[in-house]
This record gives sequence, structure tokens and C-alpha cells, in this order.
Amino acid sequence: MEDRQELVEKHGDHWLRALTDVRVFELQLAEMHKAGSSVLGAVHLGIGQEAVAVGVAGQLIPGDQITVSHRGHGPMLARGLDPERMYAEILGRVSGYCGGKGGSMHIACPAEGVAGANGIVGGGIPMALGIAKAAKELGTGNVGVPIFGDGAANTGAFAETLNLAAVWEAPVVFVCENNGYGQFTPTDAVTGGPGIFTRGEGFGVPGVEVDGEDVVAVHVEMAAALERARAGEGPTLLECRTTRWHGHHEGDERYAGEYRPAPSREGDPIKRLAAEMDELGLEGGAKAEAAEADSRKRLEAAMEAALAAPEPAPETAMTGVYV
Amino acid sequence: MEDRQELVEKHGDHWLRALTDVRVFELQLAEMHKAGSSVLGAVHLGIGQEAVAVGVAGQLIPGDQITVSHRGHGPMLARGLDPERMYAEILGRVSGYCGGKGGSMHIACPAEGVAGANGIVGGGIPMALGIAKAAKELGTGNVGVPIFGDGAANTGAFAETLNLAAVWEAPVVFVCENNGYGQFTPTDAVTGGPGIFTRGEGFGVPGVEVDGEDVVAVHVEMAAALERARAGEGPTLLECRTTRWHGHHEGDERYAGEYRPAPSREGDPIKRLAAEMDELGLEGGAKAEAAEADSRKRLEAAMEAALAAPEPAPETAMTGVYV
Amino acid sequence: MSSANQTAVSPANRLAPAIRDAIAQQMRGDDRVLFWGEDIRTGVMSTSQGLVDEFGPERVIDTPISEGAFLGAALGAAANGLRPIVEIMYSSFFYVAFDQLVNQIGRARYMTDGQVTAPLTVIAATGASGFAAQHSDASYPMLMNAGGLRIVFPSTPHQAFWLTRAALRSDDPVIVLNQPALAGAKGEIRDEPMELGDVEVTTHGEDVSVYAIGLMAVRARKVAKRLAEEGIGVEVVDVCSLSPFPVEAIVASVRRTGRAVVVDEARLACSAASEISATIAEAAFDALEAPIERVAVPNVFIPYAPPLEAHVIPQEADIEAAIRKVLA
Amino acid sequence: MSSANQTAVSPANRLAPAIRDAIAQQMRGDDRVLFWGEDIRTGVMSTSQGLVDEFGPERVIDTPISEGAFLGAALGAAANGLRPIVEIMYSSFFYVAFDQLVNQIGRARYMTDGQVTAPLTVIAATGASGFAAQHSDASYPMLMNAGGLRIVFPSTPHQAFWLTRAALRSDDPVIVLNQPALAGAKGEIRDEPMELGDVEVTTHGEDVSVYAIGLMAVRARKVAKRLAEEGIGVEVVDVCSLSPFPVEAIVASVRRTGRAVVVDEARLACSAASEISATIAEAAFDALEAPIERVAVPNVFIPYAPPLEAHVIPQEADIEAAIRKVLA
Ligand SMILES: Cc1ncc(C[n+]2csc(CCOP(=O)(O)OP(=O)(O)O)c2C)c(N)n1
Ligand SMILES: Cc1ncc(C[n+]2csc(CCOP(=O)(O)OP(=O)(O)O)c2C)c(N)n1
Ligand SMILES: [Mg+2]
Ligand SMILES: [Mg+2]
Repeated sequence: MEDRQELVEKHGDHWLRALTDVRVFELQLAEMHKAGSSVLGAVHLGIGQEAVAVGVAGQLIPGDQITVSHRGHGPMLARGLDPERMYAEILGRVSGYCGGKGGSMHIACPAEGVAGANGIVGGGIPMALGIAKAAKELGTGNVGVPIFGDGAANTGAFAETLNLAAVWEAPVVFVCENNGYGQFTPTDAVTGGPGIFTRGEGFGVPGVEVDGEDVVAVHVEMAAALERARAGEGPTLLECRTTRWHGHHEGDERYAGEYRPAPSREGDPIKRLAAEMDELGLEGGAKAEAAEADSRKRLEAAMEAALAAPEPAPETAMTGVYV
Repeated sequence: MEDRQELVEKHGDHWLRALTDVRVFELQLAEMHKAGSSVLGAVHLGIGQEAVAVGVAGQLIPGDQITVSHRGHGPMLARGLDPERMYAEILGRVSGYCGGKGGSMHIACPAEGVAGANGIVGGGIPMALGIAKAAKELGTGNVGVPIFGDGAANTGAFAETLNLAAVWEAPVVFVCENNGYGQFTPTDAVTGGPGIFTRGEGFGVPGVEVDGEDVVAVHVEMAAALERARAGEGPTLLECRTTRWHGHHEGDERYAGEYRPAPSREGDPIKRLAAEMDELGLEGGAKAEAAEADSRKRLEAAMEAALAAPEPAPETAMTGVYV
Repeated sequence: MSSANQTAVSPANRLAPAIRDAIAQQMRGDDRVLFWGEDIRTGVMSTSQGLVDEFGPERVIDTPISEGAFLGAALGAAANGLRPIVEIMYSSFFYVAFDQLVNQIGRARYMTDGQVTAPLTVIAATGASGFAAQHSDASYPMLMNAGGLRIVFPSTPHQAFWLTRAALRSDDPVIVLNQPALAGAKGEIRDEPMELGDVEVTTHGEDVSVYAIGLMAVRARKVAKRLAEEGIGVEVVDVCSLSPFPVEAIVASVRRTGRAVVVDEARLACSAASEISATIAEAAFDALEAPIERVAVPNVFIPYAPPLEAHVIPQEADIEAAIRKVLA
Repeated sequence: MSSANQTAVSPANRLAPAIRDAIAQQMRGDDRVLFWGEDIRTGVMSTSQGLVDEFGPERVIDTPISEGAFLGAALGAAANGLRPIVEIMYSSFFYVAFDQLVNQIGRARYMTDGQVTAPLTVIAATGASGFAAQHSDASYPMLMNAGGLRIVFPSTPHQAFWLTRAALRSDDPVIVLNQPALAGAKGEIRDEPMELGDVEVTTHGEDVSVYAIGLMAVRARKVAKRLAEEGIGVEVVDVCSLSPFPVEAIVASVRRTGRAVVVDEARLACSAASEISATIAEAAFDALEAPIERVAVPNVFIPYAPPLEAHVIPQEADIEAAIRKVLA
């Protein structure tokens, strides 16, 4: 494994742009919501969690598939989906990835490596195992990567899938984004044990805890897990500790004293990477600014195009159940 | 904790009788099945697993409740249910615990500490947590004890309940009877990880592995877990390693070479206890023989009485859904 | 502690607050009532809002996202001296806990020949609210078929208050459904108690019976009002109790009018609408003067984009068209 | 590897072996077909017996008792190049995996606007077989209401072979139900392919249409035969395809006879029987000469003791009584 400095030198510029794209993509939705947009439904944003998206989904190869939760824009973007078609889906437009049938919680594009998002917490985890099983049987060398929240770690679907993945020695990397909350409930208040990453061990899935606000660390641990998976050595569970800056969904930022304090934004993954690059003389701060300007420009255009697209024809609701 | 010898001196006679009662209760069903009885439906016998039943359920106090699986006769008997009414339920008689509505897989008597059996693998585990929650809220000092197989350790219900029990610090003792098989599938072929007892740790439930063919060991570990639970220190997971001598259900003993060899009966918990008592000069062998004769007599009478009871009136099928 | 028998009518005049008030009254009167579910301290669903302030986190308990475990736990707790209330945010989430709900809670009593009594109430939102296919099912037909559960689905604050109150006082497991779109629906709570199993004829008319559930009942009433101006007498039977299925009350209205339209936000196949229609075709055939029209969601899923969602969910125009059809 | 297009008819003349043969033929012709489920190497359910001997444990795979995980995995695998077959021992066990079955598998295609194609088949036994309430549900009405799944339920070896074969060749998720009590039912497999969606008029008659499913169809045929001797013409419509719901085929028969009885082993409320009845009451009302009688399991659970079980499950006498009633 390359050392940290080498990685930053090699990938820093790209990561900065990718992190910024995710951030700006979501900021635009947040701003739109704040402005009282009447065309925007509920959106669950992962602002603050970008390093998981980029560190995990940014290094997948063609044929790998992720399944994501209700809070999945970041990993989808990092996997390479088109922001315009994502916005269009979020806005219920005909040009969206699912023709407006899915919305923010159900964006999918299997052809580009996003097998599906989910409205059901934990619901997409078993599917990712099946993806890995197919990859193994067909010898493609690909992996299935379920990305889910800390809340999903308390679902039966998660535990059952851990076990079956271990039994099948399937090329799965389980990625838990522990952002400290499930909706409005602090993770610690409803989650037993010394850490979600330890939950795999009893099922035969080794676990790793990683600073999920450090894109380098996430990248490194994900790379190791991918190597294991592709080498036929079985599944790994990665717990990425991160922070959800916004409310559960936009417009819903309720905090409650000690039980649920407003989150700190100290760990900002973009600022951290930029600072590290600065220290290495790689001009992180300047590049971050440039990246933001560039993202803004592209994503504003994407948003505009999405808004300009028509709504789907009502009759299209009647088709598409069966082949 | 008393040492082993003291325990055997104190409880040996009782354990021998209790183990034998469970054994003979089930042997009579096996014999009945072998004789081609037309009145006996499918029965899942725990012959060979008696030490778990007696070591676990034999030391519960009034108000404690167990939930059991489809293979639950042993724990029910050890908990104190009436063999005649159990036989009657198994035979679909009106005098059965459930008036013939339940059958072998659904015998229950909450008033005597058996909250329910289950036809669904893992299905009774959450209920036991609720029993514990009620005990805790009402301050009764009682516990909820779900007893389930190794197969149930792969269900989502198990994992979810482990976590919630830890979060609630509920007085639950999870008892897994690992008898090496789930139906016809070897446990090892479908179970990841270093042992089911380790599965609790990631959820905050400490685990213990115990020789489930040694009634003394089971008693000791169960006693420790009960003490923890009653002291408000939360749940424990006990994995009891044992052996299912018979097929999954009577008449269905299929073995398959290396994949599924016929089980060894080496660990017979009755013989082991008797031998240990013999070594201590407690006349285990003789007492075991006497116990068997006594059990036979009582249980033959129970069976006869059950067989003599009428079938339920068909119309009774129509009542009892709502209060 | 105030008496459990007080009959104070709720001051709320909106639907979700009426449910919450019924809960609060019951919790005040009975320490054995605990309320658990996801994010109920925050009151994500308006049916739990503010309860933690009065009753504290020992009785208003945030759970992990483990619907199976905490529903199953409610069975054990209810059978052992507590009277738990469980919130499941959306009735689509029943599916992750379906075995516990239908195969454990719903039949523990029957299987044990009455030995288990499980006084528990499940509160859940049901129906579409812009969250697309996986959140939006009107899942009660499956629960009606599963059996063993009492189910009510109020469409007015009055029904909401009294049926929730009755649910909480029942010794059976009861599911109280509520429609997000009606959470703020206004209406007076009259001092006329309702019981589990009651349906309510909310509009009287002589020409056609319209059986409708939840938001569909609200829409049916609007249509009835409009058609009344045309001289068409529409009787709206608000089927606010779904299980056990209220056969007599269903049959009574169509016997008077001779024509029936059934409106349901569930998918058509094996829906509550189908049950109502089949019941009429069996028990009131001689009174029927026209085919029984069902207006329900076609056998697709609830799509996200608003024009798509509106297309598959019965609208007032659909109800009106069906009425005119059976009157033609 | 033999051709996937061969049309060899199965030599089996019993129901469960006919399903197994259809599976074996498909596995022979297509390496992408894997079969997984609990204890299928042993062939606990006769639909998998012996397959491991031919195809080995890499393709006939014993799973842990984790129905949710392995059903959900089938979705991912099917969408990525495999064609998995999954056995769920009893359809009552769908409940532990209900979200995966109805909210994931059933709607992945719709939600993604057709991007996901999931060619997977689920094999499950359904109906009572002496195992009491938690094993015995005829759970297809819930799945019909859930939508998105094709469902077939053969009652003869002929139907079993052809419908299973069609299921395995379909690119949609299909559920093939089979009745333990009919596993050994005998019958010839004719060289007349059936397709998903087909129903079969197995007995012709002019006086009354009896719609029946699974074992109930077998019972209905016996009754029809007996009544034929009395000169009563009973047309038995074996509703062996349940979803998507075969409206036209249902309506056609009653249009000829004018009278209908519907027999279902599901609980009555929101049953397939109710759907059939409601469909007729809506679309063939003008042809109806009598009320539509439903014969189904009352809204209780399947009890254990044989006389109790027999009391709640429709028997030939119940079917006959209903026929005589609509003919009276
Ligand atoms: C089975 C299920 N239960 C409840 C919900 C409602 N819900 C949506 S998101 C959420 C919290 C999820 O928390 P987590 O998994 O930590 O993801 P995060 O929102 O923090 O990204 C809840 C409870 C749901 N969608 N599915
Ligand atoms: C949810 C569910 N899946 C499958 C079954 C069928 N089944 C009954 S017992 C059994 C094996 C259970 O194994 P284990 O938990 O180890 O208990 P044991 O029989 O060994 O005591 C299976 C698969 C079931 N009853 N419930
Ligand atoms: Mg979270
Ligand atoms: Mg076992």
C-alpha cells in the first residue's frame, strides 16, 4: 500500500473535485429547499459525509455495483452518475434516471454501477450480496457494495446478510456510514456494543473502523477490503465514522439539548484534505476554491436543465411492472 | 458459586430424575411413531439435548417465562408442565394445553412459565425480550428466556433482539441449543464466525459457550446469567453445544456421508451425570435405572390418559381469535 | 394520577392530535401504558408529538430500527402486564416485521386457545405522501387477510379520537392507521363514543352507497356534497373499522340504495374494496340494481412524481365517474 | 449441455416431481440457473429432491435460515446475470422475508422504470398440512395485493410442469406455489404448453361456474363429477394463475353459466375468492342470476387437531352446498 503522502499527491486533486461536486450538488438542493421551492420533495442530504462517498464509491471499477440508502446522492455521484439526470429524478422529471417514478430515494442506474437506492432502512443490503454472488459465479472479479447508515446496522437484514456473505465467501464490502443519528435518535441511544464494525466478527466478517471524514483513510481501508474481496477472501465490514451536518431531511433540523446536540462541523472532509494538501505544498486551499467555482458552474447548469425538463406523462404510471 | 462436586451432591438426584423424565417423555413419542401410530403428527424431539432443558429451565422461578422453538418439549417439562396435558396437546386432544389448537409446535402455558412455542424459527425470541421488559418495568425480578436452535441464530429476529435487549439492559438470557443441525443442514455449513456465542458481543451482549451435554455446566452458566439478569446487569447469550440424536422430526433421519454423518451418542447427558455420581459414591447408575422405571410408569399413565381424552369439538375451531 | 375512566373529550380538532390526545389521556390514567417506536421522543409522526414532555423518556421510548424486535417485544410485554403502544412510522414498514405482526401477535391468542391476552396498540401512518413506492402502500388488505388483528382507520378527528381510545382500552392487538394527508384534517370531536368495529354513515342519501376508507372517504364526501346539489343522493359509508370485517353495517346501506361504489387507496387485487364488493354480491345480491364499481389503485406501485402519483390514486373525478356509471 | 429450447415433456406423472423435472430441465439447459434454499440438498420439499445428485452442491445450495437475506440476494443475482430459483419451504415463511419479497423484489423494476430485470423463481409449498397456524397460510392473497409478482398455483402435474417451466423462462419474478397435500397427485402431462396467466377450465358444464384454486380445485372437480351424475352441469375453472389477475378468463365462464361459486383455501377477508367475486360483480353483473357464493377459510387460523383443521378448510360437502345454494 502506498503511504499517505503518496496517495494525497496522486489523488488529492481528484478527491478535492469529487468531494466538492458531492457537496455542491447537495448544497444546491438545500438552498432550493430553503428558498421554499414548490417542486422539491423530501431530500435526505449527506453534507459532511462526502469522504465516505468518494473514498468508497470513487475507486470502484466497471461492473461493481453499489446499493445505497435513502441518503445516497453522494455515493451515486462518486460512482459516476450524471448530476443532471439525478436532479431530474429528484425533481420528478421525465429525464430522471427512473422517469420520475423513483424520486430522491429511488435513483438507480445499474448500467453505471448503482443497483438501487432504498426507502427501507437496510432494504438494499441483501441485494448487494446477490450482486456479489453473481460476480463470483460468473467470475467477473466484481464486487457488491451495500452502503447504509448506522440505523441499518440494527436491522435483521444486515445481520442475516453478514452471515450469508461469510458463508458464501462473497465479494462484498459492507460500508456503514455512522453519522451519529438515525433520523432524530442518537446512534448511541439505540445501538448496543463497542462499535458497529465489531458486529461482523461473530458472523465471520472482519470489521474495520475508519475516520469517515478523512477521505484518505476511507480510501485506504476500502482499497484493502476490495483487494480481499476481489482475491476471493470474502467480505469485510467498514464502519465509517462521520457527521451529518443537516437535519434528517431538509427542513427538519431538530436538536434536543444533551440528547441530541447540533453536530460539530469540525471534521469537514474538504477542509481537512485541503489543509493536508497545503501542508504538502499542493495548494489545497486554492484548488478547493477553484473546484467549488467549477462545481457550481456545472451543477447550476445541470439543475437548470433538470428544471427545464417536462414532468412525465401521467399514463406512464401505468407501465413497467412486468417485463 | 458452589463447586462442581457440591452441586452434584445437592442436585444430582433431582437432575437425574428430570433428565430422565424428558428423555422418557420423548422416547415414548418416538416409539409411538415407530409403531406407526395414526394419531401422532410430526414431532421434533430433543433426545440427547436434555441437559440444556434441565440446566436452563429447571432453575427458573415462578414468573420467569421461556419461549421455545419447534423442539421445545424438554424445556417445557423442565419448567414444570404437566406431561399428560402436553401429550394431549401433541395428540390433538381437548385436554391439551391449547385444546388441540396448537399441537406439538405450539404448546404453551404462560401461567406456568411457558409463554409460547413457535413454528417459525427465531419467531419467539422478540417475545421473550418483551417479557423481560415487562418484568423490568414492573419490578418483578423475573426474566425472559428465549430458547432456540443454532438455525435461529441466523435469523434477523435474533440479531435485532440482541441489540434491543442490550439497549434496554433487559433481564434476558438467550439460550441457543446448538445441536449441530438445522433440519438436515450441518450448522457449520451455513453459519459464519467463530461460534454463535460470539455473536452477542457486537451488540453488547456477552456470550458464553458451554458443554450442553453436561447438566452441571449448563446449570452453572445459566445461574451466572440469571444472576446478572436479575441484578439489572442486562442480557447474556449462552450457546449450549449439544447433539440431536434423532432426525429433524420422527421418521426423518436422513444422513449423507461426510456432509451429514449420523451423530455420536457419546455425550449422553444422563450417562455422564450418572457416571459422575458413581465416582462420587452417589450411586448414579442405580438411581438412573430407578428414575427410568419411575418415569416410564408415570409417563405411560400420562400417555394413556391423553389418549383416552376426546378430540375437540369441531366448532371450537371457530372461537378464540379475539378477547 | 387521574382516573382511567374519565370521559373527557379531546380539545383537539385535528386528526393526528386527536390520536395523540387519546394516547395522552390513556397514559395519564394507566402507568402500564408505555409507548415505543422510532424517533417518538421527537414526534416525527405527529401522533407522538410532545408526549415525551409529559411522560418522560421512560415511557416514551425511542427504539432502534428493528421493527420486528420491538413489535415482537410488545407481544411479550402485553402478555405480561404492560399495555404497550407501538408506533410504526408507515404501514409499508410492517413488511420488515410481518412475521411478528401477523404470525406472532395476531395469532398468539388463538394458537394457545385463549391463554395469551395481548393488549397492545400499533399506530401507523398509511397511504401515499410523496415518498414513492416503498413507503406508500395502503397495506391493510393484507392485514385483513392475515386475520387476528383489529384494524381501524379513522378519517375524521372524531373517529380518530374515539377509535384510538377504544383501541387502547381493548385487550386485543389493534392497529390504528392514520393518513399523513389527513393529519391536519379538522373536525369536531362530539361526545358520542365510538367502538372498535363501528363504521360511520357520514353522509345520507338514497340513490347510491359509496363505501370508502381514509382519505378516500373524505373525497367521497366532497363528491356526495356536490352531487347532492344535482339532486343525487349519495350515502357515504366511512368504513373506519376494517377488521373484524363489519359485514352487517356494509350490507345495510346498499340494501336501502340498491347501488354501490367502493373506493379504496389500496391496490385493487384482493383489496378492502374487493372484500366489500364480494360481501355485497353475496349477501345483498337481491337488492342490487347495478354492477358494483370498485375505484382503487391499479395494480402498479405509487410513483414519485406528483402527476404520476395523482394518476394512480383515486381522485374525486374518478369517484364521481363511478357513481354516475352505476346510476346510468 | 442440452439445448434450452428442447420441449421434452416430463416423464413424471405426479405434481411435485413435475415441478422438479421442469427445474432439472432448465438447469440442464442453462448454467446460469442456481437453486438455493433451506435443506434443498436433502430435498426436504419434494420439489428439490435429487437435484443435488445431478447438479452438485455448487448449483443446489443449502442456505442458512435467513429467508430475507437469500431472497434479497436472489434479486441482486437475478439482476446481474444469474437466474436463481429460491425455495421457501412454506409460503407462511414469506412473512419473515416479506419486505424483500414485496417491497424489493416485486417493485425493483417499476421503481427504476424498467432498468432492473429480475428473472427469479420462488418455489413454495402453501396450504394446510397438519402443522397448525404458523405454517399453513394460503398467503397468496397478500401477494396478489402486494403486486409486482407473477403467481401460479398448479393443481395438476400438467399445470405444474408447464407453469413451472414458464416461470423459469420468464424474465419476471414468479412465485410457483404447490400444495403439500397434492405433492403426490397423479396426472398425465400433455404436450400442450401453458403460459403464465393461463387458467384452465378442467370440467365443462352449463349450470354453474366454480372457480377454485389448488387443492380446492381438486375438490371442486370431484364434486362436479358427482353432480354431473345428477344432471347438474358444473364448470370448474381452475384459477392456476393468480397474478397478474386473469380478469377475462374469469369473466368468460360465468357469462355462460350465470352463476358462480368461488372456493379458496385462504382466509375469506380480502381473499382471492373475494377478488374473483368482486370482479364478477363488476364485469359480469348483467349475466348473474344468483348471488356469488364464496367458500373459504373463516377468519380464524388453521388449528392443529385434524377435526379442527377439517372444520375450517372447505370440504367437498361445503362446495356442494354452495353450488346447490346458487342453483336454488
Ligand atoms: C424499515 C424502516 N424503518 C423506518 C424507516 C424510517 N426512516 C427513514 S431513514 C431513518 C433513519 C435511518 O438512519 P441511518 O440508517 O443511520 O441513516 P441516516 O439517515 O443517518 O443516513 C428512518 C428511521 C424506514 N425508512 N425504513
Ligand atoms: C422462518 C422459518 N424458516 C424455515 C422453517 C423450517 N424449519 C423448521 S425447523 C428448521 C431447522 C431449525 O434449526 P435449529 O434452529 O437449529 O433448530 P433444531 O431443529 O436444530 O432444534 C427449519 C429450517 C421454519 N419453521 N421457519
Ligand atoms: Mg445515521
Ligand atoms: Mg439445530
